Amino acid sequence: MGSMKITRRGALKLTAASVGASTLTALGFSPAQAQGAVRAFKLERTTETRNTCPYCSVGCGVIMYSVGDRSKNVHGKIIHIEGDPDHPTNRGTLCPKGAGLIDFINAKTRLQYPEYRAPGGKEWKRISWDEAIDKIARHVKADRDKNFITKNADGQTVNRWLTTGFLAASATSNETAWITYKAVRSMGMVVFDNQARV
Amino acid sequence: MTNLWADIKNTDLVVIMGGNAAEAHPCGFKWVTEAKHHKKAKLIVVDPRFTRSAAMSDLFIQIRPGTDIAFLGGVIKYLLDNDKLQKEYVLNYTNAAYILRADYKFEDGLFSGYDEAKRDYNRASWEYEFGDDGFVKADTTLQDPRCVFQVMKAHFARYTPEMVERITGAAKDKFLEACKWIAETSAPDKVMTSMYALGWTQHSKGSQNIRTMAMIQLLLGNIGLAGGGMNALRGHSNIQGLTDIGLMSNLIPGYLTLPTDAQADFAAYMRPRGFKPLRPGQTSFWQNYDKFFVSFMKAMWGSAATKENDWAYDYLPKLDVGAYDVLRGWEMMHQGKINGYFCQGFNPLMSFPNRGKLATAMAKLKFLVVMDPLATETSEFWQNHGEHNAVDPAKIQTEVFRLPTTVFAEEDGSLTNSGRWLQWHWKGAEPPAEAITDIEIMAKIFLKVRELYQKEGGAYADPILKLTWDYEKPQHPSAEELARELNGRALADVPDPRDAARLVLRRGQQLNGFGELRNDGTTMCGNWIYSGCWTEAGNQMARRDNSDPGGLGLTPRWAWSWPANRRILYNRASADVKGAPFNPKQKQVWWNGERWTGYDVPDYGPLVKPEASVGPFIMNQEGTARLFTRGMMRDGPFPEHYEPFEAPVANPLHPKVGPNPVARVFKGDMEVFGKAADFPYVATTYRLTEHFHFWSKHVRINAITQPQEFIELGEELAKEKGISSGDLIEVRSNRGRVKAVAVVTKRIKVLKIDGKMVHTVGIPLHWGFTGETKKGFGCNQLTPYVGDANIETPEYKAFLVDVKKLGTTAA
Amino acid sequence: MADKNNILDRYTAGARLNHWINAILMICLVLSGMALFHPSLFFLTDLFGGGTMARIVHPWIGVLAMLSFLGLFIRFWRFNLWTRDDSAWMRNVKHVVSGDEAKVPEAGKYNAGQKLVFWLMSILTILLLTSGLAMWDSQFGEYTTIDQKRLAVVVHAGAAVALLIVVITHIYAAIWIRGTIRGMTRGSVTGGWAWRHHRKWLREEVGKTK
Amino acid sequence: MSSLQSLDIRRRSATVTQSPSQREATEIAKLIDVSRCIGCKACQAACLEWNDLREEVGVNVGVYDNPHDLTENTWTLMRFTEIDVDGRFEWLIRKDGCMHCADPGCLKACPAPGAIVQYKNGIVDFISENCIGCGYCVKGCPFNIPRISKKDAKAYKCSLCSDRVAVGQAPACAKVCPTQAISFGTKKDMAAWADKRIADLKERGYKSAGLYDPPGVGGTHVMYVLKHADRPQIYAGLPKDPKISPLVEFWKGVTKPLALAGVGLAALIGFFHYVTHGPNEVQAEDEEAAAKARRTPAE
Repeated sequence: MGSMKITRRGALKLTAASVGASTLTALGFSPAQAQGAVRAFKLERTTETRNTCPYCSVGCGVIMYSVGDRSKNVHGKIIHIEGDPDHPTNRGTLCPKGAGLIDFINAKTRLQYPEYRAPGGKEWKRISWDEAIDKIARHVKADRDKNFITKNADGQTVNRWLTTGFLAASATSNETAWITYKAVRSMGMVVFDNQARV
Repeated sequence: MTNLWADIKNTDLVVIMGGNAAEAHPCGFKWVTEAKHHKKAKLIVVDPRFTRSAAMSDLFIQIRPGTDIAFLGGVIKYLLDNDKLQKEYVLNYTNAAYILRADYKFEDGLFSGYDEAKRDYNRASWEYEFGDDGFVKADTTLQDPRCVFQVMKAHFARYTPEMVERITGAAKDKFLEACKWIAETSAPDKVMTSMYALGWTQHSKGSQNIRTMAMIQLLLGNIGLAGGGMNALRGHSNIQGLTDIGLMSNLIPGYLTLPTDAQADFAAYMRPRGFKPLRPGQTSFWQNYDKFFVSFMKAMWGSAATKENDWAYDYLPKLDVGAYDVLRGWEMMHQGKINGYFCQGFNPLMSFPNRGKLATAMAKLKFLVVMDPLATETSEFWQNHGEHNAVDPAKIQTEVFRLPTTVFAEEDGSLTNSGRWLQWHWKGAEPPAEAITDIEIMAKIFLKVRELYQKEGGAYADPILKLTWDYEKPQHPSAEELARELNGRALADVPDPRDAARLVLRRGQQLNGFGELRNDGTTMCGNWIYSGCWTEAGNQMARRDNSDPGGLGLTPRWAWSWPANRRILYNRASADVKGAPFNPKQKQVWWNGERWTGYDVPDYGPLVKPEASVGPFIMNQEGTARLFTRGMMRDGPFPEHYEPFEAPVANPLHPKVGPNPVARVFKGDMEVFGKAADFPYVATTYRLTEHFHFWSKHVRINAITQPQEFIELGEELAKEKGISSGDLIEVRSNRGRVKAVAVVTKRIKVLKIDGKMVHTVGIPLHWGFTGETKKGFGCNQLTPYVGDANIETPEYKAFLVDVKKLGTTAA
Repeated sequence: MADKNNILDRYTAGARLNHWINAILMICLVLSGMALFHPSLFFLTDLFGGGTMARIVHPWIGVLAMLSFLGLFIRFWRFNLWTRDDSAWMRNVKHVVSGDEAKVPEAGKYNAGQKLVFWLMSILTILLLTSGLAMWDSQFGEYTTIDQKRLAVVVHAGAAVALLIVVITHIYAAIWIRGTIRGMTRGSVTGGWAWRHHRKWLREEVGKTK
Repeated sequence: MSSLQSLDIRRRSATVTQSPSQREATEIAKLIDVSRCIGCKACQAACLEWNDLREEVGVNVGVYDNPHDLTENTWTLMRFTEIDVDGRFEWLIRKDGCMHCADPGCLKACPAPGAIVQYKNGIVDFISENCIGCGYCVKGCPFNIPRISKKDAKAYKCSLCSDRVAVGQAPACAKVCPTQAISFGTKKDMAAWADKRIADLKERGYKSAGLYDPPGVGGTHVMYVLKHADRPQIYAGLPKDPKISPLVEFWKGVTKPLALAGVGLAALIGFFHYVTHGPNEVQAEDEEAAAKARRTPAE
């Protein structure tokens, strides 16, 4: 109810202002009558890019519509996403998640910069990519050098690293998966998993 | 999925059990509605709740969470008792006729070979009997009491309709109605499809849930046929791909496995991987294992992998346990044995069971690296979010790095859908601010680590220093380059094995498929099952011809599917022994007198004559499908109903053996299992259609359509507790609690289980403490820390809780 | 012609001001109301700055008009109490219409026709007020159901039209009965006017001054 | 040239004369097959997305319907009903929104010329620029659809994506629907498709399956296939025989000419009275009588 009151007060204010304005408009400053017309089709002259919905495993085809034609001086921006009618599985349809993809791209909580949280810290601190990568690589090497197991108790060569783990995702591309696999396995990491189970 | 989404339209009967396709995969469920309309198909839904799928069903049966095997076991008994089998299929395409070892037994809930102390089986007796010729003995009359068919019949004799009702709560008449509908698809030209998801996997016997239905589908002759199959509806857009590429503790891409400690060299590694045919004349395609493996090692380490050094065999880590799966990994973290952890687009704090344990574990990390496009709970585990994350940051010493990544729209690449299609997508926009792709992040981290090893040396640096990294821009490998590596190419000229003068491939050429792989180091391939995705003809994953010869919806020129662009697996089994389609109206592949042909890529040697009696399941050593799995599963060669670890009743089949006797439970987790006396209600967790996991709560549109955490209660339980819709309630398990809004519904009924009235509580999973929705606790506050005995999928679908009313108004 | 001494005060300055404020507001209400009532008259909204402004100002004018009418009501209600003579007057109203007031009982400050106007205006104002509030969605939209609003719009329209007819009668009577308008402009009437139309009132006034 | 390049207008609100009516147009319709609707809310999401609308994130009040009602931002909404019908439990899910009546009550009630138009193809569209925010459309609608914005006091509702239809596309909700519970085409084709669906439902034992195209509002351009067409009310209060309220018909019907006639007549009577009787003037003898009376106290 609280919010409603505020709304009503706002409306009152608006009305009061309008009454004031009406004395002006009464002198003949009235807006011209607009004609009835449908809203302009917002996808005219947008650029289309084919993509795949990143959520579930149906793998629906989507078309992303962006303003700008990829010319040098224009910053493109996706303004709308809808189902790809040619796609044999979804045939242009989408589910509520797919239909809302534009808000995923534009989510308020999308991360913008590398951030760092110090031990015991209460806040994020923005850092540069170089600093982030340097620090992470230092941690990785220090832990690996300290805890890498070349031989087990029976003297068998095992070459594994158990003290750092890696969780791969579920929606990254196969190409990301492959480069991740290469990096993780080459370091001897075995506490390694993906999101197949949850 | 053995089949593909659009193929569901070809079915006569859809069984949705262990999943909720309408809710979680609406655009895939479309094909159910198509089958219903165009093929007059029927839909059976079996679930603990009346779901959105159920709303579309012709028959809905409510069962108690965690009792699927009992239900399906009852179906098997019905089929066997009523002789509703696809006989030609069962006899020729399954191992029904094979004779089992005399010492294989099942008694009082346990299979032969149980070791109580180890909570494990010695599986030696779960085996066929071999003849003097080295091949498995068989009785094609299926009369031998030791043949798989007869042993199976005896095993499932206990699953009477009465027992099914006692365990599951499913009304007997409805159960029998379902059996009748299912049995009708034993006709060679009728098919049933099984659509399932985490409703089956997230149990301490998840793998066996699926196996039970697979057995039914084999008995009905529905595997390999259009409109049939076992269709796992994978949860995430590329979890199929990440599994295919082996991003798991024990895997190498293409479902090869890491060596164990005892396998000291390549020869020792290959010894158990010979895959000798068990029946005469079988293909046993895994006999090519060494080709896949060597080509993978060449992809990893290039010229550093030589025949002399066993293809750099030592560069691979060896395993001393089955796998360091997530449950084991987080148990180690909980014990303080893990120092560093990377989360790439994954939000484990909300995803794994027992959030309290997870939070404690994370606070013991030295460093945590989160790569994500969104501000996940995991990345903020150290931040105080009131009762939704009541921690003291000052006490958490973990250093956290949060790295912004791109989303789908801002990158190129391929995703593998549930139907095994690799589909290429294109970048359509620049990422925000400083976000970069995961590929670039991985490259940066790896190259920096490598640089440190180059400069400073360190523990076993060779695998890092010698990893192939021949990308044009090492800091920015392109998706195209990586995709081409996955496909593989010739490292030297590759001659035709039948005619050495003829070259199959020139050096540097992309492979056309895994048939061209070699075990001599002349080919490299990141993932053998993806070979063919990017050939000399270009990017096959980007193909966009949706023509559909045959009209089955196979669209073979749309994108590319593994293996070998085959759309329906085991499709040889869609034709009879002579090679003619079982269902002439839905022809897939057939023998034309000279070769196998059809609308799909035959899952068979193209020139192998039907009378050669090579089984259609060419990946199996038997050549046939396994009704009896030998020692391949830890918890039994046949499925058996075991109770969830938290169950409201003792196991009605064998009270002494309640839950899965070999499921792994860590110390400390066993102690916090709740008892029915304290936690009388069965809970299950699930997705809602409005949300996707923990992402879409960051998405305004989806937050609008489902804004706040809630819990569903049946009217009977709500009445007992004085709870009305909209009330604020608390649900507790022995591990934690969730405060949420009550949704009182007619869609969950109280069930009579073994004489006791049992209520079910439904807990959707999507809320957390970041994003656009109202803050929530997350269902993993409650869930038990135990996984499936074979693959350690946590038991999210059946546990015990108590319910309490907190107030009359929520929010 | 009229003797300067033969003048009677009929309305105080306050009453006149009140009346004319009310009259102006009523004109605004009629113009804006009719504009929204009949499509052919929608052009009248331009007088108020367009349709939206007309929609916004109409109810506010209505509130002001209601307040000003309340002022008039308080001033005049006791002069408009119905008497037996009024009923007789009404029975013989046809003589009044034909200009022959001699045949009806002498009128006090107000004749029965004026009293009728007064009471009709009062009743219709109340109807307009209540129905108007019920359909004033921007302020009170949530307090009424759609069905109540539907009734309200019909009542509002009907009452407005009725009021308009009453007002037309009122204005015409003022024009027709010469000497009336000065009562509401200058505040006074001639003795002859009073003698002719409100003889009883004249006598009362005379009685007071003596 | 018409301001409408693509859609001709059949009717405009508050306009007494006829719109250009020479050109023929094909009537379109959206068919909502409730028996195929899984209540996934894709239509709701697509509607928000296409029309650039965003609701505030609300709360759960114990039901699946979110938001809880149509609003100026939520032009379509899934309404969920749990009910036992003929001994069988059903979860009925109905997509609510503008029905695009052939005889639209909103248009009839609207006082602002051209604020509501009905295109030749049957779409009833709010031209917000012309809307004066009076809320009469709310009173005119028999389905309780239009909502008045708290931000700009204008009325909003589903436009059947007139902007998409104008360029040959289906409405966003119809295109997105994963199970073809919403389809879009000519009204004739939709009726034929509905017949097939009804036949299928009857085969599955839903004897009273049927099409909801209520004649009381001249038929609609959004139609439903219902499993229980004899009881539309069970679908979250879908009216059984919707009609424009008789009060609104009265108000927007005979009242208008009658009122103008009444007012005109009153003025005319006055005028004719004046013409026939002349002014009622004070006579000299009146003044004298008055003067005399004032000199002689009344007794």
